[in-house]
Amino acid sequence: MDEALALELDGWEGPLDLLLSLARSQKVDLRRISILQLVEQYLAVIDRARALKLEVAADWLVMAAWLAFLKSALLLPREPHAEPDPEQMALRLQLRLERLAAMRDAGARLMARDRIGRDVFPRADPEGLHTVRKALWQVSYFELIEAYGRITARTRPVLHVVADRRVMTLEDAMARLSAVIGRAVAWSQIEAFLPKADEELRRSALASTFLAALELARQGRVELRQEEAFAPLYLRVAPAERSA
Amino acid sequence: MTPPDDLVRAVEAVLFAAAEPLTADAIAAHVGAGDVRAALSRLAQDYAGRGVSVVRRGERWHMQTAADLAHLLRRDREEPRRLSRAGVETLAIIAYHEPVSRAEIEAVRGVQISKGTLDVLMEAGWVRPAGRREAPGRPLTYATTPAFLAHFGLASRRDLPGIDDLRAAGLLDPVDSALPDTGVEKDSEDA
Amino acid sequence: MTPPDDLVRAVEAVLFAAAEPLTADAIAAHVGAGDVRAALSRLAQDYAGRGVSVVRRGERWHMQTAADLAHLLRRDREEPRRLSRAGVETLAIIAYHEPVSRAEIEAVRGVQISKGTLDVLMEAGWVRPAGRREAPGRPLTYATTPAFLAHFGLASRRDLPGIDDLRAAGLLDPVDSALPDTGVEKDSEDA
Repeated sequence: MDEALALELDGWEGPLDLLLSLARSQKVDLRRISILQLVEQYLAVIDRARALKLEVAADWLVMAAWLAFLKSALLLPREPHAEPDPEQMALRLQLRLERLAAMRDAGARLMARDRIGRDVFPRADPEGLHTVRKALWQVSYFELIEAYGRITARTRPVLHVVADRRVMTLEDAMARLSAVIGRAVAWSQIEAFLPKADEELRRSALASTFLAALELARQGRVELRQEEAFAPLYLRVAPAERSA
Repeated sequence: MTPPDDLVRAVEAVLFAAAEPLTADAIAAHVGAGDVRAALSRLAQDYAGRGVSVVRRGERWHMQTAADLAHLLRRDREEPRRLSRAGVETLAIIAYHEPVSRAEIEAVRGVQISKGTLDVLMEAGWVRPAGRREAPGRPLTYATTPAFLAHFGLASRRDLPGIDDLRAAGLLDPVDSALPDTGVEKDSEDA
Repeated sequence: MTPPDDLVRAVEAVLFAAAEPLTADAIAAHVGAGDVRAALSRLAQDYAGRGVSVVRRGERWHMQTAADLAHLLRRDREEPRRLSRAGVETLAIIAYHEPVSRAEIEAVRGVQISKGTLDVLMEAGWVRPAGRREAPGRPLTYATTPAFLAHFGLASRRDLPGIDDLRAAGLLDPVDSALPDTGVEKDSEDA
């Protein structure tokens, strides 16, 4: 067996695995194993492996060194405050072996249970259960008619009908401004030149009169003044016109 | 259940685990010596009236769900979902203009509709195909269903508010007040 | 068999047809109102001693053939893939310690887990990642699944073989916590 161990270090799942096997070969409860004997056996295995010039991976050697240290610590006369305490190191190794052994046994017992597909069998071809998801569509009556209003508003041909309103034409404004401007020697606001008391016509009259004022200014017949954008617009007759 | 004997139990397990109906001989190959046919008859009796039955089809036997319980294996689950904006608009157009073709719906909406939109409305049970129009391409038309009226609490489509009602309710806001009240009922057909 | 009532029949049919173990709630979703748990208990009794059994695994129930009939059914079937020794040990460590980190598994086994070991267990559906531990490095932990319980015929993790004894003996605790506190816990062997 020892020869096989030496030749098949790779067959062991690491030093702890080998140690557990060696411990079990002592055929005693793991709590009563002889740690010294265990250390001797492990070191012997490693020595043989090296004698056979096998590659021995680092973790095996680390464990060997640690065990060699443990062995000497256990054999030497106890120092009162040795750090680490060799007895505790040995206990630690024993606890680890116990835990690994416990899980190894548990795994074996688990595998021995009645397992589906090996010992017990489900139906080979069950019908299966199906859940058919059905959407319960929700929309309110208001949303429906609101949508129709929205479409109608969006897509109907929009027809802009301008009501038939009285307007002052540019020609009328030119004639009117030309007639009254001669009297405007002082600066006067443009509003002073609009026809009075006709609110309906006022916006149209203002627009036309403004354009007429621009045209007369271009002809050099009036002067325009404005302090800033949107400030009141003033006009007066041009000096040349005044003398005429 | 009365405890069955070993042969009956064995036949039961073999039938249960089988991938397909088995002949008595195939069962016997598993369970060994014994009167498999008698065991099958006993099993069929044992399962009579249960949720599972042991049935014979020709020379083969199998276990299956009791026929009257098949509906339990399928379960419908309703999940409330809001109709998309495209869905609501399409539904409204169909309701106001039915019967109406897809091209006409798109002309009214001013946007294309995806195939899924009409499918959803039909799945909801609110819209149905309403025959083909005798026009080039013979387009399929759509109309609403009685379920549509029921869902919205309408006695008939005439109960849908007219354009004037919508306007009065402020639902037509952006439209110029001088717009003559014509057109909608016709322009879809012209599209 | 005694004829079962409608609910028992319905639960029986659903369990029979199901492709995987079902919770009582999932069964209730199919069979509707009623005491599904009572019906399941009744079914488990009905099937006791038959070739098929109704079993509970964790919160889930399913039907399977009786364990003592395995020899009749095993022929012409492929055995489930054999787990490696590392796989078996790793599965046991996870099941008995869950949730457990990879470093903790390695501490018990004394070797690193090779890459494929956890993958195989997860692929089998027996192990799943179970969140991160709030500890330095926030290691991922692993735990078993309902499919693990079902596969190994366990009603719950409390049924894991010998788990009470192992716990009582302290064998599920880390080595450090089993040592008298001397302040030399961090030996090289744990690195």
